[in-house]
Amino acid sequence: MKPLRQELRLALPATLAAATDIVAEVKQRQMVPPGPPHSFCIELLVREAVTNAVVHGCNGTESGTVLCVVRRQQGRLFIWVEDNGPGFDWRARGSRSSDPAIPGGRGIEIFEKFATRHRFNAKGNGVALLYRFEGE
Amino acid sequence: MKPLRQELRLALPATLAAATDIVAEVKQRQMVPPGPPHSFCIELLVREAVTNAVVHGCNGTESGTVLCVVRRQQGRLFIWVEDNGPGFDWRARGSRSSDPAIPGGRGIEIFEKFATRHRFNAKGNGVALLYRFEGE
Amino acid sequence: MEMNTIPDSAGAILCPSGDVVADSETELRRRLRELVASGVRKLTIDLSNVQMMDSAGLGLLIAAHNSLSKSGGELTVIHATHDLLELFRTMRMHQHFSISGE
Amino acid sequence: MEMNTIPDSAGAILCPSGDVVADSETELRRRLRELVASGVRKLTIDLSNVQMMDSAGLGLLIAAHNSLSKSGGELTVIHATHDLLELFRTMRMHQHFSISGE
Ligand SMILES: Nc1ncnc2c1ncn2[C@@H]1O[C@H](COP(=O)(O)OP(=O)(O)O)[C@@H](O)[C@H]1O
Ligand SMILES: Nc1ncnc2c1ncn2[C@@H]1O[C@H](COP(=O)(O)OP(=O)(O)O)[C@@H](O)[C@H]1O
Repeated sequence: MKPLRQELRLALPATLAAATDIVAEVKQRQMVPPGPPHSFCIELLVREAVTNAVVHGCNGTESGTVLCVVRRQQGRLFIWVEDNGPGFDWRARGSRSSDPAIPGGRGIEIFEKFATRHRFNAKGNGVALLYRFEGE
Repeated sequence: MKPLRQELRLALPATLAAATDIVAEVKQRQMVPPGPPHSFCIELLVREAVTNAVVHGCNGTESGTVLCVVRRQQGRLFIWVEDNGPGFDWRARGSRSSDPAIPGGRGIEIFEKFATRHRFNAKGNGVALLYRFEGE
Repeated sequence: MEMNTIPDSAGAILCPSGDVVADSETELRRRLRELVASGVRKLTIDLSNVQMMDSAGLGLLIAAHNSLSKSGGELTVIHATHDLLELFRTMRMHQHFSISGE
Repeated sequence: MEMNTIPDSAGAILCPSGDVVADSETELRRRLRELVASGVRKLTIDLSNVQMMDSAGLGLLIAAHNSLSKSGGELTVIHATHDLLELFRTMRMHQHFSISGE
Protein backbone atom coordinates (compact mmCIF):
# COMPACT_ATOMS: atom_id res chain seq x y z
CA MET A 1 0.00 0.00 0.00
CA LYS A 2 1.42 3.38 -0.96
CA PRO A 3 0.63 6.13 1.56
CA LEU A 4 -0.84 9.35 0.13
CA ARG A 5 1.29 11.24 2.56
CA GLN A 6 3.64 10.58 5.41
CA GLU A 7 5.22 13.19 7.64
CA LEU A 8 7.75 13.11 10.44
CA ARG A 9 8.67 16.10 12.58
CA LEU A 10 11.69 15.83 14.88
CA ALA A 11 13.57 18.20 17.16
CA LEU A 12 16.86 17.42 18.84
CA PRO A 13 19.90 18.93 20.51
CA ALA A 14 22.48 20.24 18.04
CA THR A 15 25.21 17.62 18.25
CA LEU A 16 27.10 16.02 15.38
CA ALA A 17 25.20 12.79 16.06
CA ALA A 18 21.92 14.54 15.15
CA ALA A 19 22.28 13.81 11.42
CA THR A 20 22.82 10.09 12.04
CA ASP A 21 19.89 9.96 14.48
CA ILE A 22 17.52 11.69 12.09
CA VAL A 23 18.54 9.49 9.17
CA ALA A 24 17.92 6.40 11.33
CA GLU A 25 14.41 7.60 12.26
CA VAL A 26 13.52 8.41 8.67
CA LYS A 27 14.67 5.00 7.42
CA GLN A 28 13.09 3.07 10.29
CA ARG A 29 9.75 4.66 9.48
CA GLN A 30 10.11 3.71 5.84
CA MET A 31 9.87 7.22 4.50
CA VAL A 32 12.50 6.67 1.85
CA PRO A 33 12.30 4.35 -1.15
CA PRO A 34 14.86 1.65 -0.32
CA GLY A 35 17.90 0.98 -2.48
CA PRO A 36 19.89 3.04 -4.99
CA PRO A 37 19.92 5.75 -5.94
CA HIS A 38 17.21 7.50 -3.87
CA SER A 39 18.04 6.17 -0.42
CA PHE A 40 21.66 7.35 -0.68
CA CYS A 41 20.80 10.75 -2.16
CA ILE A 42 18.15 11.49 0.43
CA GLU A 43 20.40 10.43 3.30
CA LEU A 44 23.13 12.67 1.88
CA LEU A 45 20.83 15.70 1.65
CA VAL A 46 19.51 15.21 5.19
CA ARG A 47 23.05 14.80 6.54
CA GLU A 48 24.32 17.97 4.82
CA ALA A 49 21.42 20.09 5.98
CA VAL A 50 21.51 18.82 9.57
CA THR A 51 25.30 19.03 9.86
CA ASN A 52 25.25 22.63 8.61
CA ALA A 53 22.52 23.44 11.15
CA VAL A 54 24.63 21.93 13.93
CA VAL A 55 28.06 23.20 12.88
CA HIS A 56 27.28 26.64 11.43
CA GLY A 57 23.87 27.37 12.91
CA CYS A 58 24.38 26.22 16.49
CA ASN A 59 28.16 26.03 16.50
CA GLY A 60 28.50 24.25 19.83
CA THR A 61 26.02 26.43 21.73
CA GLU A 62 24.43 24.48 24.56
CA SER A 63 20.93 25.62 23.69
CA GLY A 64 21.30 24.72 20.01
CA THR A 65 18.32 22.84 18.61
CA VAL A 66 17.66 21.41 15.19
CA LEU A 67 14.15 20.95 13.84
CA CYS A 68 13.67 18.56 10.95
CA VAL A 69 10.49 17.86 9.00
CA VAL A 70 10.38 15.13 6.38
CA ARG A 71 7.26 14.72 4.26
CA ARG A 72 6.69 12.14 1.56
CA GLN A 73 3.86 12.73 -0.85
CA GLN A 74 3.17 11.43 -4.36
CA GLY A 75 6.71 10.68 -5.44
CA ARG A 76 8.21 13.70 -3.74
CA LEU A 77 10.16 14.01 -0.54
CA PHE A 78 10.16 17.37 1.14
CA ILE A 79 12.81 18.08 3.79
CA TRP A 80 12.89 21.10 6.07
CA VAL A 81 15.83 21.67 8.44
CA GLU A 82 15.94 24.66 10.75
CA ASP A 83 18.26 25.70 13.58
CA ASN A 84 17.94 28.39 16.22
CA GLY A 85 21.18 30.09 15.16
CA PRO A 86 21.80 33.46 13.48
CA GLY A 87 21.43 32.27 9.90
CA PHE A 88 23.70 33.56 7.12
CA ASP A 89 23.57 35.65 3.97
CA TRP A 90 23.09 32.94 1.34
CA ARG A 91 22.27 35.61 -1.27
CA ALA A 92 25.88 36.82 -1.11
CA ARG A 93 27.11 33.32 -1.83
CA GLY A 94 25.64 33.08 -5.33
CA SER A 95 25.81 29.78 -7.15
CA ARG A 96 29.34 28.59 -7.72
CA SER A 97 31.17 25.32 -7.53
CA SER A 98 33.52 24.58 -4.66
CA ASP A 99 37.24 25.27 -4.91
CA PRO A 100 38.69 21.92 -6.01
CA ALA A 101 41.75 22.26 -3.76
CA ILE A 102 39.93 23.15 -0.55
CA PRO A 103 38.57 20.35 1.61
CA GLY A 104 35.48 22.20 2.93
CA GLY A 105 32.60 24.05 1.31
CA ARG A 106 30.75 21.25 -0.45
CA GLY A 107 27.49 21.09 1.51
CA ILE A 108 25.47 23.64 -0.46
CA GLU A 109 26.95 22.32 -3.70
CA ILE A 110 25.47 18.96 -2.74
CA PHE A 111 22.03 20.63 -2.36
CA GLU A 112 22.47 22.11 -5.83
CA LYS A 113 23.44 18.80 -7.38
CA PHE A 114 21.38 16.22 -5.52
CA ALA A 115 18.13 18.00 -4.67
CA THR A 116 15.43 18.76 -7.27
CA ARG A 117 15.15 22.21 -5.67
CA HIS A 118 16.45 23.88 -2.54
CA ARG A 119 15.64 27.17 -0.92
CA PHE A 120 16.86 28.95 2.21
CA ASN A 121 14.53 31.04 4.33
CA ALA A 122 15.16 34.79 4.49
CA LYS A 123 17.28 34.63 7.63
CA GLY A 124 19.35 31.67 6.40
CA ASN A 125 18.72 29.44 9.41
CA GLY A 126 16.35 27.12 7.57
CA VAL A 127 16.55 25.25 4.31
CA ALA A 128 13.83 23.49 2.30
CA LEU A 129 14.89 20.66 0.03
CA LEU A 130 12.69 18.96 -2.54
CA TYR A 131 13.64 15.56 -3.88
CA ARG A 132 11.58 13.94 -6.63
CA PHE A 133 11.76 10.18 -7.26
CA GLU A 134 11.64 9.04 -10.82
CA GLY A 135 9.50 5.93 -10.31
CA GLU A 136 6.60 7.41 -8.42
CA MET B 1 14.36 10.23 19.96
CA LYS B 2 10.68 11.09 20.32
CA PRO B 3 9.17 12.71 17.20
CA LEU B 4 7.24 15.93 17.76
CA ARG B 5 4.75 14.74 15.24
CA GLN B 6 4.26 11.88 12.86
CA GLU B 7 1.47 11.57 10.32
CA LEU B 8 0.38 8.88 7.89
CA ARG B 9 -2.34 9.33 5.31
CA LEU B 10 -3.60 6.26 3.45
CA ALA B 11 -6.36 5.54 0.95
CA LEU B 12 -7.43 2.11 -0.14
CA PRO B 13 -10.22 0.11 -1.73
CA ALA B 14 -13.03 -0.78 0.65
CA THR B 15 -12.43 -4.48 1.31
CA LEU B 16 -12.52 -6.30 4.63
CA ALA B 17 -8.73 -6.64 4.42
CA ALA B 18 -8.38 -2.84 4.59
CA ALA B 19 -8.39 -2.77 8.39
CA THR B 20 -5.60 -5.35 8.62
CA ASP B 21 -3.57 -3.54 5.95
CA ILE B 22 -3.87 -0.17 7.66
CA VAL B 23 -2.97 -1.60 11.06
CA ALA B 24 0.12 -3.21 9.53
CA GLU B 25 1.26 0.10 7.99
CA VAL B 26 0.71 2.01 11.21
CA LYS B 27 2.71 -0.52 13.25
CA GLN B 28 5.48 -0.88 10.68
CA ARG B 29 6.01 2.86 10.79
CA GLN B 30 6.21 2.79 14.56
CA MET B 31 3.35 5.19 15.11
CA VAL B 32 1.99 3.29 18.08
CA PRO B 33 3.68 2.80 21.47
CA PRO B 34 4.52 -0.91 21.50
CA GLY B 35 3.11 -3.30 24.08
CA PRO B 36 0.03 -3.29 26.31
CA PRO B 37 -2.30 -1.65 26.67
CA HIS B 38 -1.95 1.10 24.01
CA SER B 39 -0.98 -1.02 21.01
CA PHE B 40 -4.04 -3.27 21.43
CA CYS B 41 -6.48 -0.41 22.09
CA ILE B 42 -5.29 1.61 19.10
CA GLU B 43 -5.41 -1.38 16.79
CA LEU B 44 -8.94 -2.10 18.02
CA LEU B 45 -10.10 1.47 17.36
CA VAL B 46 -8.59 1.54 13.87
CA ARG B 47 -10.14 -1.83 13.04
CA GLU B 48 -13.62 -0.79 14.20
CA ALA B 49 -13.56 2.48 12.31
CA VAL B 50 -12.22 0.97 9.10
CA THR B 51 -14.51 -2.06 9.21
CA ASN B 52 -17.54 0.21 9.67
CA ALA B 53 -16.38 2.34 6.74
CA VAL B 54 -16.06 -0.77 4.57
CA VAL B 55 -19.17 -2.64 5.72
CA HIS B 56 -21.66 0.15 6.34
CA GLY B 57 -20.16 3.03 4.36
CA CYS B 58 -19.16 1.26 1.19
CA ASN B 59 -21.15 -1.92 1.61
CA GLY B 60 -19.56 -3.83 -1.23
CA THR B 61 -19.72 -1.01 -3.79
CA GLU B 62 -16.94 -1.36 -6.31
CA SER B 63 -15.95 2.28 -6.08
CA GLY B 64 -15.80 2.22 -2.28
CA THR B 65 -12.71 3.89 -0.87
CA VAL B 66 -11.53 4.36 2.67
CA LEU B 67 -9.29 7.25 3.69
CA CYS B 68 -7.38 6.93 6.94
CA VAL B 69 -5.21 9.54 8.62
CA VAL B 70 -3.20 8.69 11.72
CA ARG B 71 -1.31 11.44 13.53
CA ARG B 72 0.83 11.06 16.63
CA GLN B 73 1.71 14.17 18.56
CA GLN B 74 2.80 14.74 22.15
CA GLY B 75 1.26 11.70 23.76
CA ARG B 76 -1.86 11.73 21.64
CA LEU B 77 -2.88 9.68 18.68
CA PHE B 78 -5.45 11.17 16.34
CA ILE B 79 -7.26 8.85 13.91
CA TRP B 80 -9.53 9.95 11.08
CA VAL B 81 -11.41 7.39 8.99
CA GLU B 82 -13.66 8.45 6.14
CA ASP B 83 -15.53 6.54 3.46
CA ASN B 84 -17.26 7.72 0.31
CA GLY B 85 -20.61 6.23 1.33
CA PRO B 86 -23.89 7.92 2.33
CA GLY B 87 -23.08 8.29 6.04
CA PHE B 88 -25.75 7.74 8.73
CA ASP B 89 -27.67 9.63 11.35
CA TRP B 90 -25.48 9.08 14.40
CA ARG B 91 -27.46 11.73 16.31
CA ALA B 92 -30.48 9.44 16.31
CA ARG B 93 -28.43 6.67 17.85
CA GLY B 94 -27.76 8.45 21.15
CA SER B 95 -25.36 6.91 23.61
CA ARG B 96 -26.48 3.51 24.80
CA SER B 97 -24.84 0.21 25.46
CA SER B 98 -25.28 -2.70 23.09
CA ASP B 99 -27.98 -5.30 23.62
CA PRO B 100 -26.20 -8.07 25.51
CA ALA B 101 -27.99 -10.84 23.62
CA ILE B 102 -27.34 -9.55 20.11
CA PRO B 103 -24.04 -10.40 18.45
CA GLY B 104 -23.65 -7.16 16.44
CA GLY B 105 -23.68 -3.48 17.29
CA ARG B 106 -20.54 -3.14 19.39
CA GLY B 107 -18.33 -0.96 17.15
CA ILE B 108 -19.47 2.47 18.31
CA GLU B 109 -19.58 1.21 21.89
CA ILE B 110 -15.88 0.38 21.49
CA PHE B 111 -15.25 4.00 20.39
CA GLU B 112 -17.06 5.17 23.52
CA LYS B 113 -15.09 2.91 25.80
CA PHE B 114 -11.62 2.79 24.29
CA ALA B 115 -11.12 6.23 22.74
CA THR B 116 -10.49 9.35 24.81
CA ARG B 117 -12.96 11.13 22.51
CA HIS B 118 -14.73 10.34 19.28
CA ARG B 119 -16.77 12.47 16.94
CA PHE B 120 -18.58 11.79 13.67
CA ASN B 121 -18.73 14.41 10.95
CA ALA B 122 -22.12 15.89 10.09
CA LYS B 123 -22.86 13.42 7.30
CA GLY B 124 -21.76 10.40 9.33
CA ASN B 125 -19.28 9.07 6.76
CA GLY B 126 -16.24 10.12 8.78
CA VAL B 127 -15.17 9.60 12.36
CA ALA B 128 -12.40 11.26 14.36
CA LEU B 129 -10.94 9.33 17.27
CA LEU B 130 -8.59 10.74 19.87
CA TYR B 131 -6.50 8.38 21.97
CA ARG B 132 -4.31 9.73 24.76
CA PHE B 133 -1.42 7.66 26.14
CA GLU B 134 -0.83 7.88 29.86
CA GLY B 135 2.95 7.80 29.83
CA GLU B 136 3.68 10.58 27.36
CA MET C 1 -6.92 -19.06 10.24
CA GLU C 2 -5.48 -22.30 11.58
CA MET C 3 -7.43 -24.19 14.16
CA ASN C 4 -7.09 -27.36 16.24
CA THR C 5 -10.11 -29.17 17.54
CA ILE C 6 -9.54 -31.48 20.49
CA PRO C 7 -12.46 -33.81 21.23
CA ASP C 8 -13.10 -33.77 24.94
CA SER C 9 -15.24 -36.05 27.12
CA ALA C 10 -17.53 -33.13 27.92
CA GLY C 11 -17.53 -31.61 24.44
CA ALA C 12 -14.77 -30.00 22.34
CA ILE C 13 -11.91 -27.59 22.71
CA LEU C 14 -11.32 -25.26 19.79
CA CYS C 15 -7.94 -23.59 19.55
CA PRO C 16 -7.89 -20.95 16.77
CA SER C 17 -4.74 -19.07 15.98
CA GLY C 18 -4.31 -15.61 14.50
CA ASP C 19 -6.57 -12.60 14.79
CA VAL C 20 -10.30 -13.10 15.32
CA VAL C 21 -11.38 -10.01 13.40
CA ALA C 22 -13.80 -8.98 10.65
CA ASP C 23 -11.66 -10.14 7.75
CA SER C 24 -10.60 -13.49 9.20
CA GLU C 25 -13.42 -14.77 11.38
CA THR C 26 -15.47 -16.64 8.73
CA GLU C 27 -13.42 -19.82 9.12
CA LEU C 28 -13.88 -19.85 12.91
CA ARG C 29 -17.58 -19.04 12.48
CA ARG C 30 -18.01 -21.98 10.09
CA ARG C 31 -16.18 -24.33 12.45
CA LEU C 32 -18.28 -23.24 15.45
CA ARG C 33 -21.46 -23.77 13.46
CA GLU C 34 -20.33 -27.30 12.49
CA LEU C 35 -19.51 -28.22 16.07
CA VAL C 36 -22.83 -26.96 17.38
CA ALA C 37 -24.67 -28.76 14.54
CA SER C 38 -22.80 -31.99 15.34
CA GLY C 39 -24.33 -31.92 18.80
CA VAL C 40 -21.47 -30.55 20.90
CA ARG C 41 -22.89 -29.04 24.08
CA LYS C 42 -19.90 -27.98 26.10
CA LEU C 43 -17.55 -25.96 23.92
CA THR C 44 -14.28 -24.45 25.09
CA ILE C 45 -12.43 -21.86 23.03
CA ASP C 46 -8.74 -21.72 23.88
CA LEU C 47 -7.37 -18.26 22.97
CA SER C 48 -3.68 -19.06 23.66
CA ASN C 49 -2.79 -18.25 20.06
CA VAL C 50 -5.03 -15.23 19.57
CA GLN C 51 -3.66 -11.71 20.10
CA MET C 52 -6.39 -9.57 18.57
CA MET C 53 -10.16 -9.62 18.54
CA ASP C 54 -12.56 -6.90 17.35
CA SER C 55 -16.33 -6.45 17.61
CA ALA C 56 -16.85 -9.01 14.85
CA GLY C 57 -14.97 -11.54 17.02
CA LEU C 58 -17.02 -10.60 20.08
CA GLY C 59 -20.18 -11.02 17.98
CA LEU C 60 -19.04 -14.48 16.98
CA LEU C 61 -18.52 -15.53 20.60
CA ILE C 62 -21.97 -14.21 21.54
CA ALA C 63 -23.54 -16.01 18.59
CA ALA C 64 -21.84 -19.27 19.63
CA HIS C 65 -22.98 -18.78 23.21
CA ASN C 66 -26.53 -18.12 22.04
CA SER C 67 -26.65 -21.30 19.92
CA LEU C 68 -25.19 -23.47 22.69
CA SER C 69 -27.53 -22.01 25.33
CA LYS C 70 -30.55 -22.79 23.22
CA SER C 71 -29.70 -26.49 23.38
CA GLY C 72 -28.76 -26.37 27.06
CA GLY C 73 -25.03 -26.17 26.32
CA GLU C 74 -22.28 -23.88 27.47
CA LEU C 75 -19.42 -21.82 26.07
CA THR C 76 -16.17 -21.33 27.98
CA VAL C 77 -13.27 -19.12 26.94
CA ILE C 78 -9.83 -19.93 28.35
CA HIS C 79 -6.25 -18.66 28.10
CA ALA C 80 -7.22 -15.12 27.04
CA THR C 81 -4.33 -12.63 26.98
CA HIS C 82 -4.36 -9.69 29.34
CA ASP C 83 -5.47 -7.38 26.50
CA LEU C 84 -8.37 -9.67 25.60
CA LEU C 85 -9.46 -10.07 29.24
CA GLU C 86 -9.59 -6.29 29.42
CA LEU C 87 -11.67 -6.15 26.23
CA PHE C 88 -14.08 -8.83 27.51
CA ARG C 89 -14.43 -7.08 30.87
CA THR C 90 -15.03 -3.67 29.28
CA MET C 91 -17.58 -5.10 26.89
CA ARG C 92 -19.29 -7.10 29.67
CA MET C 93 -18.74 -10.48 28.02
CA HIS C 94 -18.70 -12.22 31.44
CA GLN C 95 -22.48 -11.79 31.49
CA HIS C 96 -22.65 -14.43 28.81
CA PHE C 97 -20.03 -17.08 29.35
CA SER C 98 -17.16 -17.95 31.62
CA ILE C 99 -13.79 -16.47 30.75
CA SER C 100 -10.34 -17.12 32.16
CA GLY C 101 -6.87 -15.80 31.45
CA GLU C 102 -3.47 -17.16 30.55
CA MET D 1 34.97 3.35 13.14
CA GLU D 2 36.93 0.13 12.67
CA MET D 3 39.86 0.17 10.35
CA ASN D 4 42.45 -2.27 9.02
CA THR D 5 45.80 -1.03 7.82
CA ILE D 6 47.68 -3.36 5.51
CA PRO D 7 51.33 -2.42 5.00
CA ASP D 8 52.08 -2.61 1.31
CA SER D 9 55.37 -2.53 -0.57
CA ALA D 10 54.37 0.73 -2.21
CA GLY D 11 52.76 2.26 0.90
CA ALA D 12 49.67 1.36 2.87
CA ILE D 13 46.09 0.28 2.30
CA LEU D 14 43.54 1.65 4.71
CA CYS D 15 40.23 -0.14 4.96
CA PRO D 16 37.75 1.84 7.10
CA SER D 17 34.33 0.45 7.83
CA GLY D 18 31.12 2.28 8.59
CA ASP D 19 29.96 5.69 7.44
CA VAL D 20 32.56 8.35 6.62
CA VAL D 21 30.46 11.29 7.75
CA ALA D 22 30.68 14.39 9.95
CA ASP D 23 30.09 12.60 13.25
CA SER D 24 32.38 9.63 12.63
CA GLU D 25 35.27 10.80 10.48
CA THR D 26 37.67 11.97 13.24
CA GLU D 27 39.13 8.47 13.73
CA LEU D 28 39.85 8.08 10.01
CA ARG D 29 41.25 11.63 9.87
CA ARG D 30 43.62 10.85 12.78
CA ARG D 31 44.74 7.58 11.15
CA LEU D 32 45.40 9.28 7.81
CA ARG D 33 47.42 11.99 9.53
CA GLU D 34 49.54 9.36 11.32
CA LEU D 35 50.21 7.46 8.11
CA VAL D 36 51.25 10.58 6.22
CA ALA D 37 53.44 11.66 9.17
CA SER D 38 55.08 8.22 9.27
CA GLY D 39 56.28 8.78 5.72
CA VAL D 40 53.76 6.77 3.70
CA ARG D 41 53.73 8.12 0.14
CA LYS D 42 51.35 5.86 -1.73
CA LEU D 43 48.11 5.51 0.19
CA THR D 44 45.16 3.44 -0.91
CA ILE D 45 41.77 3.75 0.74
CA ASP D 46 39.63 0.67 0.27
CA LEU D 47 35.95 1.61 0.58
CA SER D 48 34.58 -1.96 0.46
CA ASN D 49 33.01 -1.52 3.90
CA VAL D 50 31.77 2.05 3.49
CA GLN D 51 28.19 2.73 2.39
CA MET D 52 27.83 6.41 3.15
CA MET D 53 30.01 9.49 2.79
CA ASP D 54 29.03 13.14 3.14
CA SER D 55 30.84 16.40 2.39
CA ALA D 56 32.92 15.99 5.57
CA GLY D 57 34.15 12.66 4.18
CA LEU D 58 34.90 14.21 0.78
CA GLY D 59 36.80 16.96 2.58
CA LEU D 60 38.85 14.39 4.40
CA LEU D 61 39.83 12.65 1.16
CA ILE D 62 40.82 15.96 -0.41
CA ALA D 63 42.87 16.88 2.67
CA ALA D 64 44.67 13.52 2.54
CA HIS D 65 45.30 13.98 -1.18
CA ASN D 66 46.68 17.48 -0.54
CA SER D 67 49.08 16.27 2.18
CA LEU D 68 50.32 13.34 0.10
CA SER D 69 50.79 15.49 -3.03
CA LYS D 70 52.92 17.96 -1.11
CA SER D 71 55.44 15.21 -0.40
CA GLY D 72 55.22 13.74 -3.89
CA GLY D 73 52.86 10.99 -2.84
CA GLU D 74 49.53 9.76 -4.17
CA LEU D 75 46.05 8.86 -2.95
CA THR D 76 44.02 6.09 -4.57
CA VAL D 77 40.45 5.13 -3.71
CA ILE D 78 39.31 1.61 -4.55
CA HIS D 79 36.20 -0.55 -4.21
CA ALA D 80 33.78 2.34 -4.01
CA THR D 81 30.09 1.37 -4.15
CA HIS D 82 27.97 2.49 -7.06
CA ASP D 83 26.40 5.23 -4.91
CA LEU D 84 29.82 6.54 -3.86
CA LEU D 85 31.16 6.48 -7.44
CA GLU D 86 28.19 8.60 -8.42
CA LEU D 87 28.90 11.01 -5.57
CA PHE D 88 32.60 11.26 -6.52
CA ARG D 89 31.73 11.82 -10.17
CA THR D 90 29.14 14.48 -9.41
CA MET D 91 31.50 16.26 -7.04
CA ARG D 92 34.42 16.00 -9.51
CA MET D 93 36.66 14.05 -7.15
CA HIS D 94 38.42 12.38 -10.10
CA GLN D 95 40.24 15.68 -10.65
CA HIS D 96 42.19 14.94 -7.50
CA PHE D 97 42.91 11.25 -7.23
CA SER D 98 42.23 7.98 -8.93
CA ILE D 99 38.99 6.22 -8.04
CA SER D 100 37.74 2.77 -8.91
CA GLY D 101 34.59 0.80 -8.13
CA GLU D 102 33.65 -2.53 -6.61
N1 LIG E 1 22.43 26.73 9.04
C1 LIG E 1 23.42 27.62 8.78
N2 LIG E 1 23.64 28.65 9.65
C2 LIG E 1 24.64 29.54 9.41
N3 LIG E 1 25.45 29.47 8.35
C3 LIG E 1 25.29 28.48 7.46
C4 LIG E 1 24.28 27.49 7.63
N4 LIG E 1 24.35 26.63 6.58
C5 LIG E 1 25.37 27.05 5.81
N5 LIG E 1 25.96 28.16 6.32
C6 LIG E 1 27.06 28.94 5.74
O1 LIG E 1 27.28 28.52 4.41
C7 LIG E 1 28.63 28.15 4.22
C8 LIG E 1 28.77 27.10 3.16
O2 LIG E 1 28.24 25.87 3.60
P1 LIG E 1 28.65 24.50 2.91
O3 LIG E 1 28.57 24.65 1.44
O4 LIG E 1 27.81 23.43 3.52
O5 LIG E 1 30.16 24.27 3.28
P2 LIG E 1 30.85 24.02 4.70
O6 LIG E 1 29.77 23.53 5.62
O7 LIG E 1 31.87 22.98 4.44
O8 LIG E 1 31.43 25.34 5.09
C9 LIG E 1 29.11 27.74 5.59
O9 LIG E 1 30.49 27.83 5.74
C10 LIG E 1 28.35 28.71 6.49
O10 LIG E 1 29.02 29.94 6.53
N1 LIG F 1 -19.22 4.64 8.10
C1 LIG F 1 -20.53 4.38 8.27
N2 LIG F 1 -21.39 4.58 7.26
C2 LIG F 1 -22.71 4.32 7.43
N3 LIG F 1 -23.24 3.84 8.56
C3 LIG F 1 -22.45 3.60 9.61
C4 LIG F 1 -21.05 3.86 9.53
N4 LIG F 1 -20.50 3.54 10.72
C5 LIG F 1 -21.51 3.11 11.51
N5 LIG F 1 -22.69 3.14 10.85
C6 LIG F 1 -24.01 2.79 11.38
O1 LIG F 1 -23.95 2.66 12.80
C7 LIG F 1 -24.45 1.39 13.19
C8 LIG F 1 -23.78 0.92 14.47
O2 LIG F 1 -22.42 0.58 14.21
P1 LIG F 1 -21.63 -0.35 15.20
O3 LIG F 1 -21.86 0.10 16.61
O4 LIG F 1 -20.22 -0.39 14.75
O5 LIG F 1 -22.26 -1.79 15.09
P2 LIG F 1 -22.30 -2.77 13.82
O6 LIG F 1 -21.22 -2.35 12.90
O7 LIG F 1 -22.09 -4.11 14.39
O8 LIG F 1 -23.68 -2.59 13.23
C9 LIG F 1 -24.24 0.50 12.00
O9 LIG F 1 -25.10 -0.60 11.99
C10 LIG F 1 -24.51 1.47 10.85
O10 LIG F 1 -25.87 1.60 10.62
